[in-house]
Amino acid sequence: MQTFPKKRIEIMVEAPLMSRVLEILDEQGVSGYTVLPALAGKGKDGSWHRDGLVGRVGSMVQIFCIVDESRIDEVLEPLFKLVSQQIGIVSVSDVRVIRAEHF
Amino acid sequence: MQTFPKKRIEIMVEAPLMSRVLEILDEQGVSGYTVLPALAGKGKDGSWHRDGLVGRVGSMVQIFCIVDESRIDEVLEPLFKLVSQQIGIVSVSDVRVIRAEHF
Amino acid sequence: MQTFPKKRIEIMVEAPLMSRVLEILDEQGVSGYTVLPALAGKGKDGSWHRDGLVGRVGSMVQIFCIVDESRIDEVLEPLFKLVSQQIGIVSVSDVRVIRAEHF
Amino acid sequence: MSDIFALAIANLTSPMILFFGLGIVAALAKSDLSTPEAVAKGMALYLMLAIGFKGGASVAAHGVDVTLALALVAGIALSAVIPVIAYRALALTTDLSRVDAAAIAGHYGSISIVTFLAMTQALQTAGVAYEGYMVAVAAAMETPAIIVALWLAANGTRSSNPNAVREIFLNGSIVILVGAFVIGLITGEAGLQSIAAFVVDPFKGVLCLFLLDMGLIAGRGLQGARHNLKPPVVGFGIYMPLIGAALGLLAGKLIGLSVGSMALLTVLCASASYIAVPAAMRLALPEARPSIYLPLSIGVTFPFNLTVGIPIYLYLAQAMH
Amino acid sequence: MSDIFALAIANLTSPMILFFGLGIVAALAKSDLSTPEAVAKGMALYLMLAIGFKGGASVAAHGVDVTLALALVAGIALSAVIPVIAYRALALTTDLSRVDAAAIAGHYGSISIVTFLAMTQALQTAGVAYEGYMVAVAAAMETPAIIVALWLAANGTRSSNPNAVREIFLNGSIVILVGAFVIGLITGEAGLQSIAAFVVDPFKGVLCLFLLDMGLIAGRGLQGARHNLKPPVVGFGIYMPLIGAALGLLAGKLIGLSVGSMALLTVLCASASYIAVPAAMRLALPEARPSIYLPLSIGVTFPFNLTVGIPIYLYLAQAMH
Amino acid sequence: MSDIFALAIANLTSPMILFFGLGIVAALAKSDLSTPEAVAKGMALYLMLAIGFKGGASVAAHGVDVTLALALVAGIALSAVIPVIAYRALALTTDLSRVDAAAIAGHYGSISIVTFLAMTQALQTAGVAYEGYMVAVAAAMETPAIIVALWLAANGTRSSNPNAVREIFLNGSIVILVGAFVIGLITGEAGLQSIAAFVVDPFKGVLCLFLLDMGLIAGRGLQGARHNLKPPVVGFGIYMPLIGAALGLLAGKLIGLSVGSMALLTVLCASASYIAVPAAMRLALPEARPSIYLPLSIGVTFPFNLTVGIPIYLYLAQAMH
Ligand SMILES: Nc1ncnc2c1ncn2[C@@H]1O[C@H](COP(=O)(O)O)[C@@H](O)[C@H]1O
Ligand SMILES: Nc1ncnc2c1ncn2[C@@H]1O[C@H](COP(=O)(O)O)[C@@H](O)[C@H]1O
Ligand SMILES: Nc1ncnc2c1ncn2[C@@H]1O[C@H](COP(=O)(O)O)[C@@H](O)[C@H]1O
Ligand code: NA
Ligand code: NA
Ligand code: NA
Repeated sequence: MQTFPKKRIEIMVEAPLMSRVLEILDEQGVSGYTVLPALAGKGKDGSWHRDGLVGRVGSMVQIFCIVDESRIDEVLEPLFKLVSQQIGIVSVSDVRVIRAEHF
Repeated sequence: MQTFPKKRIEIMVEAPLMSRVLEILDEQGVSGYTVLPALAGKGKDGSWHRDGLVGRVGSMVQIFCIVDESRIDEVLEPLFKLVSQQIGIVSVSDVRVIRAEHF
Repeated sequence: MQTFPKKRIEIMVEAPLMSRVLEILDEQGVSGYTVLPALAGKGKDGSWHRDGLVGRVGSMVQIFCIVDESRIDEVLEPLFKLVSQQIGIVSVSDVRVIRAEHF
Repeated sequence: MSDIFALAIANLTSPMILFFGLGIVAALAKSDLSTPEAVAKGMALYLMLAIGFKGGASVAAHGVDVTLALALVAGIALSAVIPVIAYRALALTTDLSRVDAAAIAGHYGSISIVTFLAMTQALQTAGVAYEGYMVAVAAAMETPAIIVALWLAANGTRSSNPNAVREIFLNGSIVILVGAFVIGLITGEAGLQSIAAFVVDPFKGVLCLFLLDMGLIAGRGLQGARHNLKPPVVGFGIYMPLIGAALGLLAGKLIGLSVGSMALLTVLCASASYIAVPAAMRLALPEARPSIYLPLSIGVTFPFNLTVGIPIYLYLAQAMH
Repeated sequence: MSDIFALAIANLTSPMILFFGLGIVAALAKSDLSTPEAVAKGMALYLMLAIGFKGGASVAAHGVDVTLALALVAGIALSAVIPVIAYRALALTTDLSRVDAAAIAGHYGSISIVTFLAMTQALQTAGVAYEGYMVAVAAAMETPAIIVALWLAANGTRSSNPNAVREIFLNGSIVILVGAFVIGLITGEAGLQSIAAFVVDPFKGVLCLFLLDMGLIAGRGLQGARHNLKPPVVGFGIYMPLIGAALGLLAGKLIGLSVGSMALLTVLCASASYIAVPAAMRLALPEARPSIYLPLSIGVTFPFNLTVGIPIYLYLAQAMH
Repeated sequence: MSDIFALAIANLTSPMILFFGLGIVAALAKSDLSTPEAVAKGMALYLMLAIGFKGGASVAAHGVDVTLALALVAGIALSAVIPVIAYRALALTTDLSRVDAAAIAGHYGSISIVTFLAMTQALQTAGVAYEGYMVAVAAAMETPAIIVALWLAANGTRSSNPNAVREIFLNGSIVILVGAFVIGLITGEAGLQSIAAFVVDPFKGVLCLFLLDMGLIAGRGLQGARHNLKPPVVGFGIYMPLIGAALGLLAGKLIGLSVGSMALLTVLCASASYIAVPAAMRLALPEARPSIYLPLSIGVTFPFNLTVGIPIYLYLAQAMH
C-alpha cells in the first residue's frame, strides 16, 4: 500500500504552555495536531507526577504534529524559541502516512 | 544488544470508532496493540478538547500496533478503508524491538 | 534548523511496575523520561481496559526515554531483564532533537 | 395556574440555569474554567442513576396504570415520527446533504435527559406533580429515532452495520437509566429511603455543577455554530423544538397525562440528543458531519429549551390540561 | 434470630446487590456502560476513608476492650494460615504451577474491603450491632497473607525484593484505612458529627454506584474466568471462601466476638483481595499469571460472597453465637 | 475570647488538619496513596463553587454595607503592596535572581483559597461570625499581586504578554468563585436552601478528603524544599506570612471589620497562592523557577498557616478587635 514520507514533530511542554504551542502551530498553518496527556516525568528541571494536582503547573502534555518535510524548519523555529525558555523538549522523527493530501 | 526491525502503525480515530479499529486488528491477527487517550487536537474536521465531555463523540484515541514489515499492507488495507470515511489519520514508522518472537 | 540524532526507547509496562522501570532509568543516569497513561490494550497475556479499575493491576503505562545512541545498550540491558519476566514490551526508534546538550 | 412570565422568571433565576449561564459566559470569554472529563462523566452517571432509581421507586409507590403503557407507546411513536418531520423540514429549508439531514433528524427525535431533569426541577418549583414512569418513557424515546434516521439516510449511502444497532440499544445511558429504574421498582420506598441521602438530597446541587459544565460545552458549541451553521439551520434548531413540543402536548392531552407528565413528554419531544445519538451516528453514518449536528443540538437547541422552552412548555401544559 | 432465606432475600433485593447485578449483566451484554477510572478510584478512596473514620470514631465512643487485641491477633493469624491451606488445596486439586498457586493463596488470605462493607450493610439491615474496631482487623489482615504467599513461592523461584515489602505495607488502601481509623479515634463523636453528612449519610448510595462499577469489572472477570480457568480452579473459588468462613467463625467464637463482629471476621476470612494483593504479586511474583488470580478473585469469589456468602455467613454467625 | 492554646488544640485536632497531616506523613513515607487528578480538580471546583455561592447568599441575606467596599479596596491594595515587601525581603536576605524573587513575591500577595476555607472552619468551631462578602475579597486579591510581580520583574527581562494578562483575569478559579458568588447573591436564601444538601452539608467532609490530597502534595513539596531551598528562602516562607498577617490585621482594624472577617482578611494576606499564580508565572515569567516558588508556597507556607498560623491569626484578631 502506498505511503508518503512526513515528519513527526513531538513537543513535551508544561500544561499551562499548551495553548501557546497550539497558537504557534496554527500560525504556521499546520494541517493538524494532537495533544496527549502525560502522567509523570523527569528532566533537567526535576520530576513531576500528575496525581492529585489541582493546578495545571507541574504537569506536562505531549503535542505531536505531522508535517511535510518542506515545512519542518519554519515550524521548528518558533517552537524552539518558545520551548528554549520553558521546561520542555522537542524531537522530530520520520513517519509515513497514507493520505498525503491530508497533511 | 540485538534488536529486530518492525513497523509501528499509529491510528488516530474518534473514541466511538475505537472498538471497530480493534476488531480489525484482531481479525488481522496482530500480536497486540495499545490505546492511548488523547486530550485535544485539531485537523481538517475541526478541533476538539476532551475536558467536560459527557459523551464519547468529539474526543479521539491513539491506537498503535507494532507489526512485522511483512504484515504491514494487509493490516493497513482495512484500516484505511475504515478511517478514510471517518475522522482520523493513520501513520507508519520504523521501530526496533528486543523480543522478535513477541510480534 | 540543526537537529541531532538520538534514540527513543519506548517501554509498555504494567502500572505497578512503573516505579521499578523509572528506578532503572535513574540508575542508568538518563537525562529524563516521560510516562504516558494507556487506556486499553491487548497482547500475549490478554487484553485490558482502564475504565472502572480500582487497583493499578490490569492497566499499563507507556514510558519513553530519549537517550544518546551511545547509551542505548547499557540502558536496554536492565530494562530487558525486568520486562522479560513481566507483561510488557520494549521498542527503540530514531528521533532527532534540537538541544543535543539536553540529553 | 401560574402565568408564563412568573414561570420564565422562576426558571431563569434558578441556581441551575444561572450556573448554566455562567458556563456559557465563561466559554465565550475563553476562560480556562473546565471540568475534567472523568468528573463530567461521573456526574452524568450519578444523575441518570438517581433519576432512574427515583422514577422506579415512585412507580412502585403509586402503582402502574394504563396511561403508563399509553405514554410508552406514545413516546416511542413520537420518537419515530419527529425525525421524519425534521428531515422534511431540513430538506425544504436547507441545502444539507441527505445524510447530514438524516443525522440531524435523528437527534431531534431522540431526547436530552438533562433538559428532562431541568423540567422536573421546574415542576418541583411550580409545585406540579408528575408520574415517575416518565423516566421510562424518556429511556424508551432515546433510540427509535436513531433507527428512523438510518432508514432516512439509507436511500443515500448504505453504511449501517448490524453491530451498530446492538451497540445503540446497549449504550450506557440507556442501560443505567433502565437498570436503575428497575432497581427502584424492586426496592421501592424502602430502597429509596436507604439511599435518599445520595440520590435525592444532593441531586439539585450536582445538577447545578453539571449544568455549569454543560454551559461550558454549549458555549463552545455556540462558537462552533457561528462558524459552521447557516441561518436556516440555526433557525431549525429553534423552531424544531417547538414543533416537537406541539406534538408532545397533543399526545399528552390525547392519552390523558397529568399536567406534570404532559410537560415532561413535551420537553422530551422538544429536546435533542447530544450524547447517545451523536455516538451512534459516528458509528452508523460516518459521512454525516458532527461539526453540524453537535453544535446545533448542544449550542442552539439545548440552551433554547433550557432558558426559553421550559417555561413555555410548562405554561402550555397547564393551559391545555 | 432471622432465618437464612429471609436473610438471603433481604440481601439479594438490597439496592447495593441489585446494582452489582446490573453491572454484571451490562458487562456480559457487552454494553459500553463504564465508570471512568478516576471516578472509581475516587469512590474507593471515599469508602475506605469513611469506613476507617467511622470505625475509629465508634471505638472512641465505646472504648477499647481486650477482644480488640484478640481480634487483631486472630485476624493476623488467619490471614497467615489461610494461604497455606489454600495453597495445599490448589496443589492437590489443580495443575497450577507452584508460583501461580502461591499467588492465588495470597489473595484468599487477604481481604476484600468491599465485601466487608456489604456485610456491614447487611448487619444494619438485620439490625445486628458490630464493633468499630473490626475495620482495624480488616486493615491488619490485608498484608500477612502476602508475606506468606511469597514464602510459599520462594522454594520455587526467588524474585522477591526488599523494596516490594515496604511498598506492600505502605500501599494506599492500608494507609487510608488505618489513617482514617486513627483520626476517627482522635476526633471521636464530635469529629464524626462534624463530617457525618459526608461519611455517613451518602455512604450507602455511593456504595451502590461503586458496586455497579465492581459488577462491570466482575462481569468482565467472569468472561475471563470462562476462558482461562479450569473447573477445579473455579471450584476452588467457591469452596475456599467457605473454608475461610469456617475458620473465621471458629476464631470469632473462641475469642468471644459479638454476633456482628463474628460475621465480619467471617466475611474477611471468606473474601479474597483484588486490589492490594494483585498489585503486590505483580511486583514480587511476576511469573504468577494475573490472568488466573484476577478473574478468580473478582469474577468468581467476589460475586459468590456478595450474593450467596453474606447471608450464609450472617446466618451461621447468629446460629453459632 | 478564647485563649491561644485552646485555639491551637482545637485546630490541630480537627479532622480537617489531621487528614492534612495524614497526607504529609503518607507522602514522606513514600506511600503510593494518591488521588486521581480528575478527583482533586473536581473537589477543588466543588469547594470554590460552594464557598462562592454561600458567600453570595449570605450577602443577599445580610445586605451590603460600606465595609464591603472598604474590604474590597483594602484587599486589592494589600494584594498589590505585599509583593513589594516580599520582593525587598527576598532581595535583602537571599541570593535569588530578580525574576525568581519577583515570582515568589507574586505568590505571597495572592491568596490560598484552601487556607481561607480552613479559617472559616476554625471560625465556625470557635463560634465566631464572619461576613459572606469576604469571599469576594478573596477573589479580588488573587490577581493584583500577579500584575505587581510582573512589574517587579520587568526591569529585569521583558517577557510578559498581553494574552497572559487576559488569561490571568479569566483563570478558572476566579471565574467560578465570582460566578458562584453572583449566583448566590441573585438566588439568595431560597437558592441556598434548594442546594444546601450539596453545598453546605457535605462541605466539611469533602474539605477533609481534599486536604488529604493537599497533604500528599505538600509532603512532596516539602521534600522538594529540602533539596532546592536554601535556609533564608525557607525562613522567608515562615516570616512572610506573619508580615502579611500583621498588615491584614491592621487593615481589618482600620476599616472596622468584624472579628471573623478580620481573621479572614488576615489569613488571606498571610497565605500564598499555589494554583492561579504558578500557572500565571509559567506563562508570563518562564525564567522564574517553579522548583523554587512551588515547594516554598505549598511545602512551607501552606502547612505553616494551616497548623500554626490559623490559631495565631484568629487569636490576634480577637485580641485586637
Ligand atoms: N504488537 C503490539 N503493539 C502495540 N502494543 C503492544 C503490542 N504487543 C503488546 N502491546 C502492549 O503491551 C501490553 C503487554 O503485552 P503482552 O506482554 O504481550 O501481553 C499489551 O497489553 C499492549 O498494551
Ligand atoms: N497533522 C496532524 N498531526 C497530528 N495529529 C493530527 C494531524 N492531523 C489530524 N490529526 C489528529 O487527527 C484528528 C482527526 O483529523 P482530521 O480527520 O483531519 O480532523 C485531529 O483532531 C487530530 O487529533
Ligand atoms: N530524555 C528525555 N526523554 C523523555 N522525556 C524527557 C526527556 N527529558 C525531558 N523529558 C520530558 O520533558 C519534561 C521537561 O524536561 P526538562 O525541561 O529537561 O525538565 C520532563 O519532565 C519529561 O517529562
Ligand atoms: Na426530541
Ligand atoms: Na480472606
Ligand atoms: Na497573601
